[in-house]
Amino acid sequence: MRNELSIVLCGEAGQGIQTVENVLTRVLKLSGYHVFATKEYMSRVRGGCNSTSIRVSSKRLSAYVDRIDILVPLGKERTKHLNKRITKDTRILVEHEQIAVENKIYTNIAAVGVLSGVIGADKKVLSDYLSGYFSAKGAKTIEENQKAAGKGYELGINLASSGKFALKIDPDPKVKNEIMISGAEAIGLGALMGGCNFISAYPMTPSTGVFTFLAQNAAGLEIVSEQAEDEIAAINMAIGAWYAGARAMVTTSGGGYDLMQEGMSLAGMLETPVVVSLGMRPGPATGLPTRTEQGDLDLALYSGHGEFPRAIFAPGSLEQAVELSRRAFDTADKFQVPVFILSDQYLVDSYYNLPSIDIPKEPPKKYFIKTAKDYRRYELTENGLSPRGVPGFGEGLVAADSDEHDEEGHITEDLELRKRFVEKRMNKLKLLEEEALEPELIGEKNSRILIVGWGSNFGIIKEALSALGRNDISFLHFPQVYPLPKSTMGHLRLAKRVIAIENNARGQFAELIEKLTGIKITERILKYDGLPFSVEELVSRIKEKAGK
Amino acid sequence: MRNELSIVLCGEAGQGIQTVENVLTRVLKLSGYHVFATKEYMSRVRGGCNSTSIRVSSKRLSAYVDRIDILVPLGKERTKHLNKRITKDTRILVEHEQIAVENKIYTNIAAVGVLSGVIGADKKVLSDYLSGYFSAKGAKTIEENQKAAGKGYELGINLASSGKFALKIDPDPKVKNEIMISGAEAIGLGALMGGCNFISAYPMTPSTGVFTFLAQNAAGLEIVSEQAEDEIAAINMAIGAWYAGARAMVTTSGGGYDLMQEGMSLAGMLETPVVVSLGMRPGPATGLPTRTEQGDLDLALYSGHGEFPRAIFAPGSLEQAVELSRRAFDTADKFQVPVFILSDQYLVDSYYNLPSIDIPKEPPKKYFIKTAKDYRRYELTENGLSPRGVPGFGEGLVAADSDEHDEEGHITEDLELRKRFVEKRMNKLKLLEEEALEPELIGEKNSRILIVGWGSNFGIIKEALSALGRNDISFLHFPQVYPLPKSTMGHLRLAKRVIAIENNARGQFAELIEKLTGIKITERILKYDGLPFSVEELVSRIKEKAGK
Amino acid sequence: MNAEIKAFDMGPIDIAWCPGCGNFGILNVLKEAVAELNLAPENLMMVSGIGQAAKEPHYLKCNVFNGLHGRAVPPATAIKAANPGLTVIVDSGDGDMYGEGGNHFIHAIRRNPDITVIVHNNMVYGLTKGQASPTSRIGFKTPIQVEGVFEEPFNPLSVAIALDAPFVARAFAGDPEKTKEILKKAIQHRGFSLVDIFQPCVSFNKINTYQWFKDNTYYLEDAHDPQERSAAFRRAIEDEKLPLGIFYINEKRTIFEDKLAAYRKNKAPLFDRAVNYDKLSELINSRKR
Amino acid sequence: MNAEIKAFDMGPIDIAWCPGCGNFGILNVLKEAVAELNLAPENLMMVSGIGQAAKEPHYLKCNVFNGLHGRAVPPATAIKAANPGLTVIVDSGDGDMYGEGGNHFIHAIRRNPDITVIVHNNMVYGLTKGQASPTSRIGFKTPIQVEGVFEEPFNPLSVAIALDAPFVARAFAGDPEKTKEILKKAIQHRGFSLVDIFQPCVSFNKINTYQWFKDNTYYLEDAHDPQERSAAFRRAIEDEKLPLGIFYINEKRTIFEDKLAAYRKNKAPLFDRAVNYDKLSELINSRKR
Ligand SMILES: Cc1ncc(C[n+]2csc(CCOP(=O)(O)OP(=O)(O)O)c2C)c(N)n1
Ligand SMILES: Cc1ncc(C[n+]2csc(CCOP(=O)(O)OP(=O)(O)O)c2C)c(N)n1
Ligand code: SF4
Ligand code: SF4
Ligand SMILES: [Mg+2]
Ligand SMILES: [Mg+2]
Repeated sequence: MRNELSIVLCGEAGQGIQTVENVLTRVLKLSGYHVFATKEYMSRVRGGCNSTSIRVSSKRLSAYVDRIDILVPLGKERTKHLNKRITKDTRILVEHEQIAVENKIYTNIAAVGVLSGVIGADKKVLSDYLSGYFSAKGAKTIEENQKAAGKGYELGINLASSGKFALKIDPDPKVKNEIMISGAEAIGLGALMGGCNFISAYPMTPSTGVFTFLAQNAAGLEIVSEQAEDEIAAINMAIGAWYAGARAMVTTSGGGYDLMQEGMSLAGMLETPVVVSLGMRPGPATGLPTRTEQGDLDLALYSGHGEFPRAIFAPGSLEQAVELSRRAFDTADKFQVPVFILSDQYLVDSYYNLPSIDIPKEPPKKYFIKTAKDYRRYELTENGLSPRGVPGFGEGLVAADSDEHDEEGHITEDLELRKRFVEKRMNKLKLLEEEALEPELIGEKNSRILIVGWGSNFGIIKEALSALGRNDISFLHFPQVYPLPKSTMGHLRLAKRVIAIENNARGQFAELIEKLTGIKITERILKYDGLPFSVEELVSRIKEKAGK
Repeated sequence: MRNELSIVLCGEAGQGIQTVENVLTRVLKLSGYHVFATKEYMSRVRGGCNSTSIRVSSKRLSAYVDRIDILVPLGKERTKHLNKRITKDTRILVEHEQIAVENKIYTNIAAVGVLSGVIGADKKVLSDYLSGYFSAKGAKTIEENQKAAGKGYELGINLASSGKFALKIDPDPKVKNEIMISGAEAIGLGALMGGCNFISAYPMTPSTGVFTFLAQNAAGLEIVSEQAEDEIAAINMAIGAWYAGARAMVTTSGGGYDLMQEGMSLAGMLETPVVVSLGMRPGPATGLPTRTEQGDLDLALYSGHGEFPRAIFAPGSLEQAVELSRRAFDTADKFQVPVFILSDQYLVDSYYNLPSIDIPKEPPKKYFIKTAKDYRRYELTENGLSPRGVPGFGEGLVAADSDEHDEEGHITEDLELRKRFVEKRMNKLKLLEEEALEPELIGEKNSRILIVGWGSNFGIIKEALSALGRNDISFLHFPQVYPLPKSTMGHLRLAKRVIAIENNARGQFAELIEKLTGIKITERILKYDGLPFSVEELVSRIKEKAGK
Repeated sequence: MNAEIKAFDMGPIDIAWCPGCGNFGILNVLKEAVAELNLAPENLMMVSGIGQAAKEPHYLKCNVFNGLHGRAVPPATAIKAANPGLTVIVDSGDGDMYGEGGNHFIHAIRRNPDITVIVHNNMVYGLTKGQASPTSRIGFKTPIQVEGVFEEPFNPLSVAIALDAPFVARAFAGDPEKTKEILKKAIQHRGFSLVDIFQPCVSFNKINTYQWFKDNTYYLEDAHDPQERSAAFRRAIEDEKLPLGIFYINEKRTIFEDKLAAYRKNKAPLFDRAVNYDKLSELINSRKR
Repeated sequence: MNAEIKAFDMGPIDIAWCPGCGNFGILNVLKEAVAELNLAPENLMMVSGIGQAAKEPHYLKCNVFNGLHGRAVPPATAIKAANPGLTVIVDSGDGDMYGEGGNHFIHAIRRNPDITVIVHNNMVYGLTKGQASPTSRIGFKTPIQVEGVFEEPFNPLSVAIALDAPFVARAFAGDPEKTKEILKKAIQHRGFSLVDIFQPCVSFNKINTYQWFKDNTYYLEDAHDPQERSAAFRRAIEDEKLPLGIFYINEKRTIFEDKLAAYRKNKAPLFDRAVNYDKLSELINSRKR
């Protein structure tokens, strides 16, 4: 008896995958099942072939698997691009089509019913959920949908009891009251916790979700939300907003971020905080707009001309996405530097249930000061941090200048001062280093083989290792990829072999570690076809590399 | 008796330093002296304090020295910012002011006269040069200037014979017929030799000189020259031009280049060649617009989102500037990649005499083909290079696509193809590596200490080492900084100690070597105040590091 | 005639647009226009940015430069300058051209290369799923513009006329015949020609539908004199009902390629040229003095 | 009055402009205007890009945001949105605003924040030593435009009017009194106000000198009705002689800050706010279903 199920919905864009996914995952969660879902889709609005993978389990889940237990084609059968994932054990479920044969529009809800039945979800939850979901459409629609779902449910129960699925997933009552959020929402919520009250952005997949989330909550949470004419405007607005005392963020992806780099450099020079939520997708250029990749670490790391410090967070889970996004605002404000939240399509489009999100007791700390009459924005201090004032708060004047400047913020050509200002700015990197987050070690401290990962691969690597069940392999995950904490070297030195796992073609994080620690990481497991690793793929590739 | 002289002209912007410099250096060269000149100036059009340093010698020169033998203040005395360079041996020359006392406008030319006299330049050359120089202004102006110069010359001769200068610089008759060009002109000439016939750019110091040089020669050499509305347009124009069979270049500096990065990534994806002449100045942001720095190596290296290969040349001399700029076009065309010519304010604003520039016997090789009806732009080949066609040449259609594409150049979502295309593109890095230029080793192959330098520091480090005269120190200069040739490792391994010298705050090239070779370079001599190293400064800093 | 249209046909390809999208109409009309103008696919150069509209060049037989979002015009200008023999058509969306690409739009009109710029104006960002575009009308609600657009819509026609663009027209994808005539004139016109085409987006713009455009547009009367700039402006800012047709023509503007010194003596496209070594030597030698 | 001007005086600083530059006149007039409007330096926010004109904010006592070349308008918009209590003035050059910054210029007019945009229009790139700017006139020769500019000059007035900008004016640095009056009206006008000021560059523009501007400009007559958009456009495209004055005023446009949901209930500037934890909890809990 399996206590976990992998369901895949597939079909053309616009065929209603979204509805099935939304309703099914909520109904399952409300019935007490742990749910994980993620999607892959083409860069088009109708047609093509997309899919959503939903895992249902008695245990918490946070990783993508290749395995398909039940495949549900919606609309015209479009399973071709999933061929590699379909095995003899894959059950292609089409029974719902029979149910809605008179009225095709109920096909999708019938499928929800069948799947709910197969799993044994709470029938009342299903029916209640549907009445909420369709409430705007009137009683008749609700009723018809409930009818279709009900029929599907019966059929599902029958299928299950026929024993073909050999399935027993015990619900966990605690889950019912949990929340379910996506990576995009997690970043947005973290930003709100960090005090974000200004968002300027230009739409770009896969970053638009975070922007949309904040725009939707602009009225409720009193956020200034504005779609800029281009990414250049977006970043320059965000910097202006921070300068004036707001807490601003931009959301973008690689190509859009390219255009923001001069602004990044400006933030570096002005020592104005700024937060960039950078959602990665495969490049170069337009690349694969709706796919995933970890190809822009180097970009974030070295972007913007000239030399100035920055911090880069790369969440590996929704929990981390919330916490690191919150922290990004604090770090940016405290050190007056640009800070990245580096995510990718896989992370922002994945969602699962979480116990809840704790709101910190302390409100976000504001680091700026009320200025006195003789205020000097760039006062030289020991550690390089000058108290930051904002215009209109206090008696002082606040001058920020993109040229090399003096302590007052006025343009200068004093080259000795230049030297001191370079050192002032660069010194903040040391401060950032001191506060850098520790990597998370999973497994023994001095195992023979150490796997190094960063960002969104966290859950997948973790599950792969637990599937492998080997105690000679540990996993070190970096939620902050720059600067690295001092401890990094120690961790790596203890291992006989280090294997980097990254969703890009060069192993950019491995290269960064090599550069910062001098430790060579020649063993790399890389992927760059636009899809995330799957647990199974990692199991086999780690086996291959690590040997028996 | 010294056989070399360092003259510094200083004054406010707009006081005529340019005239003295132009006339004096030409007259000296035409008289057979080796001349090297470079300038430092403020970001303003009038006022402030600027200076030009001119070295005159019996031997070839190509480096900046701090020492001032003769300081010539023009206009109001503005020597303050040169205080550090003024010693008791510095002769402040003001005698020319006496000569032109009746008519101030001849002061500058009188100064040329005095200096020519002191050095012993050919008086006829001076007089002839002036008649050419002022030919547009009419006979009277010529005559007056010649008169002022003549008086100055006599005075100079007297000063010299008074023995105060203890100077004997023997002219070298060969020099008379040599050429004298600046770094900006060297890059421009190299580009022309490489077949450059399209320049699109947006003005930005210190890159404007190259653009201006090409614009000035647009009619003569039949170049399409266009000032774009912004840097984004400039790079996208250049890529379009290459696509259509032109050989295009953009010129820019860090901040402008930031804006070009999405275009860079486009070139990477389209596999369209493009050449970027990137003149570095101190950042971040506007920084010090008219100063020098080597702070944008990392920027060039990692710029543009996604992963794709590129090559970066960094000339260390005018000869290299010509040759590498020519080569940039060949490399770009051959490997269908973006190529950088990385220079800086110091390099582009320096000039000296060279024997000549050899025009290669073979015209630039064109790598594109005439297309057949069934032409496919991105045909998959063994080494990743697809024959490049241009629209309108042959029967085929040429499709270039910024999305991931198929062999025909049409947008695709075939993820297996994606993988092959990533590998196709990345494989070109290997080809580039195979043809990477060898670094130049000056000194013994296995000396105890190896100094590593790149780009514009070449001449300065070379002269500093020759001044030091130590045979335990060798110097390895990299004219190509990416990719590095295989031999790099070998060179570095042989040395007991490696010291990197760079004009930036982080030691970006040292970091690159560390990353690529795994060899740690902790000893670094860095400078980041906006000025180039001087020979004297390097002598003392190398001594300090290397010990006695 | 049909035979020629076939020359531009891609055969059975997968077109990534939604069924019913106004883009199909524009694609068909464009194929007909270039066929009727007797252009050869090898000589036709389609340039686009990124968006739904920007996919169009992949759907007809021609040379394709599908570049970056917002950046169709600069490469198109350069391609034309590198090889004036090509017929260069830019084909992009309203966000592409007037949003991200706004600066190139205005400066290309100043520069005036001989290219035709077709903008599929659906008043929305289609490919990124429904945010406002610069031409979205006030009150238009989207997932980002939750309370509706309040920014004044960008008026491409009035701005183009303000910039003294040589050919300024607006068409409607729902009227293929008239659109084709306008397109043909635009392509034939020497200089920068703008054709803004109202294009219903059936997926993300439920306000400005085929019916809405039918109800809210009309054609400029024959008496409208496109040579008259101020009159053209007055018509361009009409907002009760939106006029269609050719608003403005200025035959007097200098054309970019015509001003390039590179073509003064030599008419060959740049790919077909060699470096002039004599001139280059001369230049080098000039540095002896 | 003089006492107040002093409040904006920086004392004996080194001003990096050339003697005789038109910028000095603009600086003086600006100081007078803000003094006469009774603004306090702490409340005055000057934003600029990069160029000679863009140095101006350093030369008067106020809050300064001297950002990137071409990028003055976006931070100005954001600063105003983050703290609507500040008086925000953008002060930049013609290249800055209409060249590199062209896209922000047009979209800021659409967005309509309550800021004043002063453009020092010297028809040249001053700081980079004399290349053509978007407003350089046809035939203007420079080291880059060797054979003279052939591009149609950018007409900021006609474009702003085409975009229905709420306040569009042109002034001449050589006439301080009238310029001051225009500036004061622009600053007082709620919404995006454009004041394009002809500014002689004595170093790099030897054509469009003080005298040239005197000879080639005149003031719009009092009878000119700035509410009349088409008439304003007609006047804006006059080119024989260039009119000065207030071309166009549109009082009806919605203002950016007024539309922001963030200020609907709460008027405090953003720096003075706390996260609404109740709403946040509500939002989180809404994800239970
Ligand atoms: C630099 C950059 N920013 C953003 C995007 C994302 N993007 C792609 S298409 C598009 C807008 C499409 O709208 P439009 O140009 O009107 O074309 P449509 O899809 O409506 O035809 C955007 C924002 C991108 N590809 N590149
Ligand atoms: C991104 C970028 N590109 C180019 C430059 C170089 N640059 C500085 S000022 C300027 C033009 C100045 O012209 P304008 O805006 O008209 O101001 P002016 O100096 O004439 O007052 C340019 C091109 C820059 N600083 N940044
Ligand atoms: S989203 Fe709109 S514009 Fe795009 S293809 Fe569909 S209907 Fe057409
Ligand atoms: S260069 Fe021109 S604009 Fe700049 S300060 Fe001098 S005169 Fe004024
Ligand atoms: Mg659109
Ligand atoms: Mg200017």
